[in-house]
Amino acid sequence: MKKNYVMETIRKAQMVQMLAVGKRMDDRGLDQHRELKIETGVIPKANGSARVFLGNTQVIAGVKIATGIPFPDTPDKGILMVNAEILPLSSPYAEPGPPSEDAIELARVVDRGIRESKMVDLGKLNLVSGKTVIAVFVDCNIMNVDGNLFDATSYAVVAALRTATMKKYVVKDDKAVATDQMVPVPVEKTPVSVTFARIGDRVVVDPNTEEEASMDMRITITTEDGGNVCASQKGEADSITPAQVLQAVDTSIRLGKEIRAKITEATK
Amino acid sequence: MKKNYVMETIRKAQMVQMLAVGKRMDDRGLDQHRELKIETGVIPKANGSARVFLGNTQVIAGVKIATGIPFPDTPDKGILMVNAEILPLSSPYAEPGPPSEDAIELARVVDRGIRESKMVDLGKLNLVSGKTVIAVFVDCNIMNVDGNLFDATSYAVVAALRTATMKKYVVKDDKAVATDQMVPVPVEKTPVSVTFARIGDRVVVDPNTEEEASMDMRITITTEDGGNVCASQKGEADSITPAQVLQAVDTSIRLGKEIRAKITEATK
Amino acid sequence: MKKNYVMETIRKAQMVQMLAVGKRMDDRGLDQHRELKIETGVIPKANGSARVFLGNTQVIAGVKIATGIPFPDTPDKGILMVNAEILPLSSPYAEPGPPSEDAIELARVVDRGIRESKMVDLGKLNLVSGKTVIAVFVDCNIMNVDGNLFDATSYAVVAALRTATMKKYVVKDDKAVATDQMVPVPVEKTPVSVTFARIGDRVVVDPNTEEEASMDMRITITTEDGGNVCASQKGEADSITPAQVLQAVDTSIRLGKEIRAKITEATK
Amino acid sequence: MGEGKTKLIDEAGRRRDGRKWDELRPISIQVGLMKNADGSAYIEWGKNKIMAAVYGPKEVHPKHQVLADRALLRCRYHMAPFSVDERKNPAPSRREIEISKVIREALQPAVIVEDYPRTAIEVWVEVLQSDGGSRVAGITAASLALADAGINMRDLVVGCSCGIVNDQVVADLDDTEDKEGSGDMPVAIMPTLGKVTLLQVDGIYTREQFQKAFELAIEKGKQVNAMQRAALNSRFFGGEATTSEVEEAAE
Amino acid sequence: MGEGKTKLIDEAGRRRDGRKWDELRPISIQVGLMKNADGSAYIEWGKNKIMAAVYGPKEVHPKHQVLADRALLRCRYHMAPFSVDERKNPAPSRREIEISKVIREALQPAVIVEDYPRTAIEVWVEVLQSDGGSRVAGITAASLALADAGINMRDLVVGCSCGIVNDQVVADLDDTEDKEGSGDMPVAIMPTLGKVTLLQVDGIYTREQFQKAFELAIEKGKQVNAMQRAALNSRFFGGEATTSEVEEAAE
Amino acid sequence: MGEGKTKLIDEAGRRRDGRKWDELRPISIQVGLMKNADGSAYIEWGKNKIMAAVYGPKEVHPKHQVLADRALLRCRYHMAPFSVDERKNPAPSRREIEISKVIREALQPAVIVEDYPRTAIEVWVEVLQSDGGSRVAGITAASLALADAGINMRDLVVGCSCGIVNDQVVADLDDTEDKEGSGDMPVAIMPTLGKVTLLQVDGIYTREQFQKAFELAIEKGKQVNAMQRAALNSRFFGGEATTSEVEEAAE
Repeated sequence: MKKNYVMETIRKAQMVQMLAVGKRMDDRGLDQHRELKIETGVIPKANGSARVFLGNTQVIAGVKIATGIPFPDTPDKGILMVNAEILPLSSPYAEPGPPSEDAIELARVVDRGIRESKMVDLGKLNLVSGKTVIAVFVDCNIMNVDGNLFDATSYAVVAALRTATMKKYVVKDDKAVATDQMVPVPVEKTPVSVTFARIGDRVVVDPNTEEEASMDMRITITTEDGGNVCASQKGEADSITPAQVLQAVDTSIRLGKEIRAKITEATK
Repeated sequence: MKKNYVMETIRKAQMVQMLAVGKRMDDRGLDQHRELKIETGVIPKANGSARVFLGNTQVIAGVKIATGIPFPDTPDKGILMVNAEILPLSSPYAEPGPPSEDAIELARVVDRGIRESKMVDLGKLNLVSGKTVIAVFVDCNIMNVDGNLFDATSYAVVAALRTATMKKYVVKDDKAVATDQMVPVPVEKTPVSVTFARIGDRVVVDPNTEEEASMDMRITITTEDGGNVCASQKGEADSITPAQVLQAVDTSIRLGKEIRAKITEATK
Repeated sequence: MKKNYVMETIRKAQMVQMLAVGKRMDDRGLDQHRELKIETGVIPKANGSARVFLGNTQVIAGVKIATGIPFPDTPDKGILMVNAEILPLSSPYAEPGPPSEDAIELARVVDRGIRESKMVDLGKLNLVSGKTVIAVFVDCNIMNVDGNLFDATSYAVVAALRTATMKKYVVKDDKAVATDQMVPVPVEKTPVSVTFARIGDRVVVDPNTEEEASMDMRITITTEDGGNVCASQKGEADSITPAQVLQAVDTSIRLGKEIRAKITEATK
Repeated sequence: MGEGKTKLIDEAGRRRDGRKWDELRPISIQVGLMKNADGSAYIEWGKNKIMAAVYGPKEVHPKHQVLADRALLRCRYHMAPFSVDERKNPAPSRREIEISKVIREALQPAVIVEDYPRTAIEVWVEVLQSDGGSRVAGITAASLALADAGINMRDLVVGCSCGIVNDQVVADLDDTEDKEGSGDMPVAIMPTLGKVTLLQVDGIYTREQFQKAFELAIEKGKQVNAMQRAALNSRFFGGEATTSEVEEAAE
Repeated sequence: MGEGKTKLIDEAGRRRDGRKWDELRPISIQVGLMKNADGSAYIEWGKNKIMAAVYGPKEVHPKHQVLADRALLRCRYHMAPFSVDERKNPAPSRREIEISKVIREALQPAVIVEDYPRTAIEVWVEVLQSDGGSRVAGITAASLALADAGINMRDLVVGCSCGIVNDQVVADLDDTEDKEGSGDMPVAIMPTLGKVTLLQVDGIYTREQFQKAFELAIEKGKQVNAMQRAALNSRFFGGEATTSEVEEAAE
Repeated sequence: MGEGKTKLIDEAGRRRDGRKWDELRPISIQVGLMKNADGSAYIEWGKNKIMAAVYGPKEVHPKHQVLADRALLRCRYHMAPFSVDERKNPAPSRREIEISKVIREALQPAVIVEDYPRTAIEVWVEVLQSDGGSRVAGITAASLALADAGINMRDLVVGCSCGIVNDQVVADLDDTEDKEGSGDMPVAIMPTLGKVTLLQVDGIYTREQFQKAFELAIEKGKQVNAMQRAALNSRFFGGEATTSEVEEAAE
């Protein structure tokens, strides 16, 4: 994506200078997310859906639920799958084709936050052990890229799952039969991802595209309702100090609470 | 495929000038197909087969029949699949590899004509509802490209299906068992595709490669035995007037009768 | 792989001159393999494994065994599959990605020697005819390329299979159930592959990379314990005389005995 | 197409959703919502929810695809995995590949590609939720996205699908009518120039039914074109499109 | 290879189709049928029906595959989905990829690639119906297609497959003999130069059986070469090939 | 991560293999074994058996990936089909694609890519047998392979994975602890510069547990770094690494 070295270098120098005095180009505080807007039920044909705007980054997540065969090593647990496509309409740099390395990392990091927080109780999605379980697919369409896909996608997935419903199944003679009754997906937790970028020696929250173009390192820390860390991922081609990691953890716990409240509000 | 703009432009100008006085470069009438030759039974190992020559365009279609699992939304219907490969030996522009956009469109348009005319009674290919049906695969090898693959491939598929036979199955205890008896594939109709090219403001039937290189628009209209339209597809990067469409429909109905008689004759 | 025509031509001329007086650049006799080292049990998680060094060529083969569904035309026989990957770490010319033409030929030629010699008694791998058989996968990691992958890979596969063990299965009510007992894979024969390169008009055994860069033709002849030929493959873009083929067969039978003894010794 | 046996029109001539035979489903269009794209349009048409966006004119990669005398028009029609009843595999199906091609060929007659030699113009059509007529809805949105991107055009392109339900010609089939009915005919036109840029036909039509459905599709396309123009107007000149403009355009 | 247990040769030494142990199946060859290809040949050999066509010398794409001192020879051996008993997936199998490679390496010794530096010569072998020995039949047709295209060659290439059936060496195995027999040995030669350009071996052969099968394959290959030359003759000089030519060539 | 319910630590504080909570599994490292690679290192860590090799700096193909101001670092983490309990499909999984990316980003901070503009440096990590912590073991070997290849580096990179087992922080999880435990945290550091280049977290950690596991991983990483330096020493200066060197390095 990096096209013009000269422009980039100038832009980065300017950004570092501003950050040294605690300023961001869009006037946010270092620990401040952009405006977060969450709409749910945007795709009525899906079992659950949400559109999230994080500044100009826009993501739509849709949940589809079906029965499936459990994995051999977890015969009594449902299946959860998170996929992401960075649509070619989202950015001049996105291209059609099989998922890029970036899209795979994005989907797996978001998946990890959901899975490790035990947001969805997969044990409750078992129907006939070893034979039939409920499979929950969450697909994410990245609609517009303006930085921090990790948080925007994570919020969209969490909001879509929190509002998703599915057919109630009954088991007869070891066969799962769908009823007409709709029940909510068994959601237990609300994991919240917070992503940081280090630019020079300053760390900022929720980087936009301009900041990502200048960032040296990216780190995502996801916390669950109890304020515990449930997932993290460092990215990009530079390093971070141990002290910066621990500070990011503290910030993520603090901001996580606020964002969790917003998500809960938008999905009740 | 378009290589030499200057030559093309000159060639097209010349063609348009001739068409203005109702002449084609190979002396055919505007509504006249090239010579059509149909050979059947060319691949004895197939359940049915045909080789069609339409001028220098040559296509071989082969039918293979096996049992399969029905699609969930049509549990009591057999399966029909048409595939086409534009072989690298057919043209200097064809390349080996997965089916091109052109080959996919070709197969789908031919498939549509067969399917929508209800040529094959898929209901008669049901064996055990929801579990076992007969699957009919028609694969088309494009052997030599000289324009109008749509009609040549369609005629080859129709001729191959009209002469195809399959094992008779009996159902015992909800299981389909093949017998040694061979029966014809249940064919009810004989759809006929007619393809037109607009070059400048004239519309001609059955364009050859030279005419395709100069054509602005292509349209295929398929009719069935009752003279009804059962499929159509407009192609290429230009438009057609509504009046031209209706005139093409009339021509397709008229020519369809003649060609249907030829196919019936060759496959009885 | 051929990069520098001038260097190559000089190198080949020099090699041909030496071969004319019966000399190889590494001082081996024309019919002499490089040092062969076989280590077994190198991957304890595999059912059987071996690392083979043939000079500087290094290959690791690992056997994995599971139950599977038999092929329709051999309903009462187990499954044997040999795959090879020429790892990108093995050579500056190897690239990551789906198996190259060379890797596919390598795996299929090695497979042929194993299969045609009836080394593994596939009849003994039947559990429930038509439904469940034992499947033996042998995967080969080419670790370092210094010529003659055919022989090195073949020896690694043979050594891995000769030392492989698998769970004993019992069949109850037409279902195969694994027991805790481990039994050897039913090995009956020890096929030995010998590969020759023709450089100019001389034929040498076990070519290294330098010799392969200059070779005109390659031929592999595999023999089994009875001194019978069980597989062969001619490769590369030049020819061989009938007399050279028959001489290679005789050499392969003779060298096969010596190498079979080495493999047997290393795997008892 | 289905058997055409399901009863989809009642004695009073009303369709399952209460529409008359020649009535369109509700349509709403917005132009220019996407931030990164050079042009964009979002359409809701029945239950269809479709975003179209345009990038270009831009450099052509790979280079060997460059056209010396005109722009290379690229198009992808893609369905989100959650857009249909059963989750769709995200890899492009043969159906999507064919529709991408016919959409490109439906748009190209309107794009003055000669004005942009050696460049690429990319049209991305994403079906977020699918209903009957998604390809004509996609074309309708895509031509607005091209206009929004400032690409030189001869005309807009607009589509409508008509067909046969219970042996009767009807306008603008929804999903059930498409699957249970006996004929579907998507048509796209350049409404000012009066030319057809897309025509696909499924199902059995007598000569008369063909003409009636085809001419109805053109007429309804012109009606949708009025909404296109209103949406463009509201994008560039603000405010709501006036009814008179819509009526004038629909003529 | 199979177990070799099925009885494929009767007491009188006749094979299932009535052939003696060293007899070829019926073969017919036509050169130059395809209109677009630079050269082509069609062979029917037993139940094999195979079309081979050649394009080139032509420009190399992608450029980085150019060979500065010779032509790049490309080859694809491909089976039509309907060519075998069970429908074959049209995507190339590992078997087809290997056979494409050995066919290319069987033809290349005869092609004077040095005469066409920086170009590509493409050989497409399409198996329309498959029987035993399809790769040698494909090679036999492909070398004629190369000659028909006017490519400079040192010799034709011709093949025949011999093997072991009921512990007996036989010539030219058909499909059943290939599957039920105990050994198959396809061999291709340059008949005038007396060189072997393809050799593959399946099954168990004693030293004596190997030599007998191998030498039989070469002898039969020369016999097929006579038909190749007759077919070329009839292509370029018209009329039928005379018996004396065929016999002379077969020596 | 699992439920964390299986008993993996006994009353005496010993883990299933007898280790204390903060103890590493046995590790052995050899540098420079591979003949063709420009640099290589082999590590056995618990049951992990991993070969890392480096090629480069070399020409970049395809050309359009060239970086004008620095080297392009490529990395593939790949598991042999026989490396795990159930045979792994040889095609790269989504997990392998993600790990390849994070390994590349863990190594890059240490590589002075600016010293090699317009070139590629390729790092191939092959897991021959897999156990818990294969990615940190792979990074540990890969940074040695880079050093062995003579690539300019700011520091080595070394990793260790810590986590939560039976609600207790433990060092260096093996496969069972990884699957049955309730948290896994692979960390890679540049030990001399004191910087973190890889951090991934799975499972539930209180704030205190996070810090304890994270700091333990850094401490253990430094311990492994001593072994790295000993292995490099033995590669370049021969002989065995002395205990004092190891201890000094471990400080």
